[in-house]
Amino acid sequence: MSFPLLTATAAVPAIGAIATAAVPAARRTAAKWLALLFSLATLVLAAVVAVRFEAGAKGPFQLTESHSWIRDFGVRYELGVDGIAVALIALTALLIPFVILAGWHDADPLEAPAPNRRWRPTQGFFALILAVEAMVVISFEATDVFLFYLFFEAMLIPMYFLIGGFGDRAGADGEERSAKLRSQAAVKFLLYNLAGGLIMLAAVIGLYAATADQLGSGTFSLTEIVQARADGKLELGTGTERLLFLGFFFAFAVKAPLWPLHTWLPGAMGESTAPVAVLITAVVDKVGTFAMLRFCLQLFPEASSWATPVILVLALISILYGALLAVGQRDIKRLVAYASISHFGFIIMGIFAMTSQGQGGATLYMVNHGISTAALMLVAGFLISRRGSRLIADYGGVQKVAPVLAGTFLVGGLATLSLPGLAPFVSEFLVLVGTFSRYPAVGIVATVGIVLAALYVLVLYQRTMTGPVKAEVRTMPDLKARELAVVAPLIALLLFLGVYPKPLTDLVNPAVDHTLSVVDRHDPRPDVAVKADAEAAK
Amino acid sequence: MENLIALLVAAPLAGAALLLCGGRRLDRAGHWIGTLLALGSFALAVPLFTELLGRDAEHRTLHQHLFSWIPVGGFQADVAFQLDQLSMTFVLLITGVGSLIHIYSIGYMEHDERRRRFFGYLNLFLAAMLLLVLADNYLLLYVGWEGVGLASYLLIGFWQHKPSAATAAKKAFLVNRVGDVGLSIAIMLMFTTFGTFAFGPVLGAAGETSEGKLTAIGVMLLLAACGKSAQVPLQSWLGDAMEGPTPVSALIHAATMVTAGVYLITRSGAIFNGAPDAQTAVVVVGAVTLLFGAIVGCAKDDIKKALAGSTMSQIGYMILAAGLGPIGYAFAIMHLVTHGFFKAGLFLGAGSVMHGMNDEVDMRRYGGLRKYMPVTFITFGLGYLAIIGFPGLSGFFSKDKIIEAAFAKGGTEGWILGGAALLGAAITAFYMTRVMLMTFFGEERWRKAPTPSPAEPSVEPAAETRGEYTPPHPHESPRSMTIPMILLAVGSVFAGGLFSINEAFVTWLEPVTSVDHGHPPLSASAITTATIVVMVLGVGLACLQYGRKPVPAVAPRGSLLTRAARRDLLQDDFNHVVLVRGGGELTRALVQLDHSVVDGAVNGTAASMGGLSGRLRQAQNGFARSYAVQMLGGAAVLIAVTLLMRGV
Amino acid sequence: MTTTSLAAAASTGEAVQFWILGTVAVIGALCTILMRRAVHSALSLAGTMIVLAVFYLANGAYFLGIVQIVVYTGAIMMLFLFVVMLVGVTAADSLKETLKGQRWLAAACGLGFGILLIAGIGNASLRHFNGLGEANAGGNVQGLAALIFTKYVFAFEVTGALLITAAVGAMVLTHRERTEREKTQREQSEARIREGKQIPPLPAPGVYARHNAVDVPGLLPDGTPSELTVNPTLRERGQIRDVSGAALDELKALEQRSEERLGRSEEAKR
Amino acid sequence: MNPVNYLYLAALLFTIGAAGVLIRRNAIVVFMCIELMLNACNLAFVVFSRMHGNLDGQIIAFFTMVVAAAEVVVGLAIIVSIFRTRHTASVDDASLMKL
Repeated sequence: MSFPLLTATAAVPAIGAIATAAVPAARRTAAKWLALLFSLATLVLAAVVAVRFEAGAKGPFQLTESHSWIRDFGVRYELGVDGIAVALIALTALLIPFVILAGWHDADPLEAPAPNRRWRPTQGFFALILAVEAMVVISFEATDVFLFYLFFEAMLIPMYFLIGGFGDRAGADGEERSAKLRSQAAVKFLLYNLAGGLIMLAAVIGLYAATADQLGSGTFSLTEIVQARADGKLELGTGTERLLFLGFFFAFAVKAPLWPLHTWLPGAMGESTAPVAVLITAVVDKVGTFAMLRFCLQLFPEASSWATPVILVLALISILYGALLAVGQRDIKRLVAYASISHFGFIIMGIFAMTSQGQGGATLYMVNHGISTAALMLVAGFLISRRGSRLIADYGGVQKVAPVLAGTFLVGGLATLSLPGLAPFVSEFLVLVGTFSRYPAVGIVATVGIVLAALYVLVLYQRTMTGPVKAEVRTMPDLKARELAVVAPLIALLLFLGVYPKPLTDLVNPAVDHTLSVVDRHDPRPDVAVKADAEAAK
Repeated sequence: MENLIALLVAAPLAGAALLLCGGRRLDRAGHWIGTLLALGSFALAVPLFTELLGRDAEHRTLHQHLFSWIPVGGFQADVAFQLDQLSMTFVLLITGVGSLIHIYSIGYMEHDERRRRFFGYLNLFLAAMLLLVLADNYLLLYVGWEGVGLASYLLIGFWQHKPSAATAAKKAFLVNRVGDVGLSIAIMLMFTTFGTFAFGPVLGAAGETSEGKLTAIGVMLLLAACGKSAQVPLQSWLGDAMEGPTPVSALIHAATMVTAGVYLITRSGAIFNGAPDAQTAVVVVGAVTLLFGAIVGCAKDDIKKALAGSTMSQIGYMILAAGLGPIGYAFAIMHLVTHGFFKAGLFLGAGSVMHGMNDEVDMRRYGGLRKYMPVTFITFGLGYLAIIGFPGLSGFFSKDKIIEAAFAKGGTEGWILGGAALLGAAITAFYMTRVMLMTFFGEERWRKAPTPSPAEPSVEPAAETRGEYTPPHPHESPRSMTIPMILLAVGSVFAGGLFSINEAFVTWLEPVTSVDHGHPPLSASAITTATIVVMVLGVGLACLQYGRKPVPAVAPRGSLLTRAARRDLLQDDFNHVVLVRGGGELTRALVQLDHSVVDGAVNGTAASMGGLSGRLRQAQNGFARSYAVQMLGGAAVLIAVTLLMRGV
Repeated sequence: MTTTSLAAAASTGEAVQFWILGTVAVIGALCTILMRRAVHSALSLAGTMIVLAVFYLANGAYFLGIVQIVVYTGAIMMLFLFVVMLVGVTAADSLKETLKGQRWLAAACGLGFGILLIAGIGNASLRHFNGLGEANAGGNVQGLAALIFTKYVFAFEVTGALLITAAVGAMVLTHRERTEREKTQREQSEARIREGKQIPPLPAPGVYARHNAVDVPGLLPDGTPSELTVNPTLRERGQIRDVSGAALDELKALEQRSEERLGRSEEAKR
Repeated sequence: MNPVNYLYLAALLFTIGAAGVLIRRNAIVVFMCIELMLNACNLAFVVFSRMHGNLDGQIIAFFTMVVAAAEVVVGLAIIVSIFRTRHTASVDDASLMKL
């Protein structure tokens, strides 16, 4: 029994959460440093995982751990990672320190707390963030459906408190109103995801029943089920399989979020602080798309192929719809939220294009979108914290007074519109190519999203950063050292992954190929090659 | 030797990184660093050129493979460079003209506190443009393609405090993005058709696939070219792009970037050769644009906008030539190079004029400047002669060849295209003469206070008209600005001649762009004479209108066509009505929809649930006995169920 | 009765006994829920329980039968009666329903429930009875004991614990903790003086009447009853038996008679 | 006669008791009704034990009695304390379950 690396990766932030929460109220700074320390430790462990993982090795999962947990129901504590999981774990572990650093002062108790202002315990804020990290990591690792479901749902609790408990200082409207909106947003988030989760629970139980029925002893283990299906031991009827698939997919589509299940996201991201917004869209939502790849496709191959057309259309709608609404937003954060909806449309489209480019691209997209959104959103957060307003109209000419801030903001924006040379371009183009090679029409329509992305990003930049300097903005300070320390590495990463994504692709490709082989779909061959084959045949 | 290719790109890229991330401490040295790195890149290009010359024609292609960029399944994108005659030509043009304009900018941007950043952007542009022409596959080309778009966005909007500049920058990027979509779709098509998008395999295998596919790819490439090269219908951004500093207009929007479309089409010659329909589309676009641009150029009073129109029409010539296929490729590139010289020269001249006239751009506020800024006058004049195709100057050779090629297309098509080209030449002569006369000859209109004209909204009077008017003091520009102008003038005088000495240029390009000499229905000499004749006509007409009678300081209302031309032939108004306003309505409607319908449905469900629970909670009246009733009822139900289960 | 009499089919005697006592039991039960006064309910319930005890015996549960009589009818019902007394014997609560529709619901549920129950029993296959012959062979009590102290010993212990807990709980619930030290007689008298009203101890009830029941108020010299003399609890419940009227009449009669006698004596003097 | 009748009787008594619980407001009477229900159950147990010819049923009945005793003790104590504080023994007045 070797060292349980994966468990450790999930356990460290969990312990960190407890430790941070235990710090006495007076020692706020200590709590912050503690949280940062633990998040960095997690990052180190994640790096170790990435190193110990051999991309080329046989078998779908590596570094596996397996212990019996609830024997009567065949629930096992099974962990294992494939390339996709490793990439996403790395992303999570990488982003959290920046989130913590960016939110350094977000949870400070307001000086002279008036009665209508709630006391905001710093410890709680950082502890919750770490808790979310732990749960996300373990749901990336879980290869037991039940285990995954457990943490997939449990994630909602800390997220709920993060959204509902901590907002921007003194929004454009008074603290009272923003607090109300905040709690509404939090409740909406919770209800949406719970609804999805419950439907998924039904599907999980259904799956268990099926296995218990046909394999003799029921199991939740992904590998076992996939194996059994491959061997024909486990025969789900077409109808059953489709129902189960829909049950799973619904939950993931809510989390992802896919049109028309998206309306919780803008509220949640708009009302919560920028770091929490990043946590939502860059980390938590990724679990949804990741689970589509790992569970929907591998557990229900036929059903996935069956549902593909509808899902592609929905994804397409998400892309265009999200982009158009982003253009129409007056609130910076909501704009980013709608942009994210558009991007998630791309990810889902890539996943269900069922080509190695599409799925590989989608996986890269998850990582890159995480980084780019983090960069854009965090800078936006810094901007908002300076002016105390989320409305685009309240800004103008920032570029003149705070060039560095404007520059980083622009880079984040360019990443969001996936400019070549920055990471998101690679993934977006892969997704487009992958989709195009199987569904040309879909691919072409999706390219409209590229133009719209340029539109909303540039409009945002023009209205906030350029033009004559607004009076309220005139005294705005430029980025501080801490903020720069947050943004600079992210931008560097964006550049690096844009120029040299090979490490990531090498990591992801085998996993994608395995998924495709499970689904039993293969890339379409180029015409010329096909023609050549035909000639060879003659 | 191959390993130097990457350095070509790396040098300016490093400069950009250094200047943009360097911070204020580089403010003093910034422009020198930028210029040096540009020159360094040029210095690298020269030995490579000699190297190529040293080899024999077949082996004049260098490859450098840096690393595998995006390997996913069958999708293999590499970061690899290919330097052949075509790329080499561009590299020399870009680095050469680029370096000159760097030098020019040192003087021009002297008083701008953000000069360091300006040079950073310029270097960034150089890097991207070099990447564009050096890439050995379409995806890497795409990177450069969007890179130059970014650079031009940053440079057009360099004076961001001016809303007009910011808007123009945004517009440029967006219109380009539309073109880029074309390019990306073309790449996807290549991938699905050939399984790769590297130049070698794709162009090699072009023959093996259906004509339909090739046409599709070709049209998509054309769309991309239209976006980048400001061809109809995506030309609207170029006029506004003149908001940028004049060196930018000279480098990006005259000499290099806007010609990327020509490069793309020439580079993809093999594909177009296989798709005649696509070629037809190209020539049509080219012909239309060259007339469109010329007409617009006649109407503009803003000197830079007039030149922009001319750029548009000159690129129209190139596209036309490129669309003609092997007859025209070489001449397209040749005209591109010569145009690079003289148009850059003209822009720099215009810039120097504005520099001396404290940033006045309205030609109606110029006049008789020749004795105040002689060097500018001479260089500008040489550029002028070159562009109108004065015999012996470079413009003459390149344009004449294109017109010949157009006729050589043969059939009515040939006649139409040739006619259009000739007409274009005439108009070119007309509006360039107009510019020349209004700027350097005639009375000195700038002495009187301006009267802001309602007819011409695009002209904002310079030095505040409030209070008493202090006329500008026209003066010659500093050495750093005049020297590049002189060099460019030299280029625009002799380049064409040099290239045409026993067709050196054509033979040089032949291995890349298969050249064949069409047989025009008329003899070459006849066409040449025709060209000269129409040129003289145009000049004469302009002299009659602007030389004889004094130019009104306020633009007259003008004919319908003139007014349309001033408004870019209403193309912007069309965009505004259809795209901007329509799009605005659409988004507003969607925001409403999202709030009321999509979200509303959810909230509605929630509300109904609330109502239901409100009704249910009345059962919870707190009286133990009614709870007891419910319990008993429940028990009864349970018993009933069990009984039913056991089948009563 | 002997163990043999507990065969599957009950004897005729038992049948007669069942029908008679069963009716009694049902009537008792109905009275329990229909009587307006708690006391009557309690008594009729006791009746039902005794009948049940008899049935236990008839079913061979001799021990239970006795326990039923001793514990239930003897102890528990008495406990009930005590509480009833405490709360008020005469207080009769109205049977008028206050909750809307409660009665109908109750009727419906009860009826449905009963019907279902009986239906359930009805179609349960309970034809075959094997009596307690051998089970009670060694004596019923011995049999129970054997089971309780072997098979059910744990439950037994737990029940014991439960009983103790219940006892303690009852004490805790009913016991009132003193908040302050008990007042000495001196302090009480001082308090009385300080208040000023009713300095002497309260008058005993029924002093002037020929009564000495606590619920009869004493009469003031003019014959009117004095509330003070009655226990406040009774006063609250309005359970004061006012005898003042009768007492006054008696007084009048007494005076009359005495006058007569006195009058006669005066005549004798003259 | 078939001893099953005892069961019918038990059912009847139980139902009556339940109805009593539902319609009476006096807590004490309600308690009595509960006792009635318990007794009905006991009767059923006893009859069952006779039916199956073993004593377990009686044991259960016995335990039921003990538990009933405990319950009565506590319940009456509660009633008394409620009466002390609110001077009433009506269950409707104690509608504290509704917040």
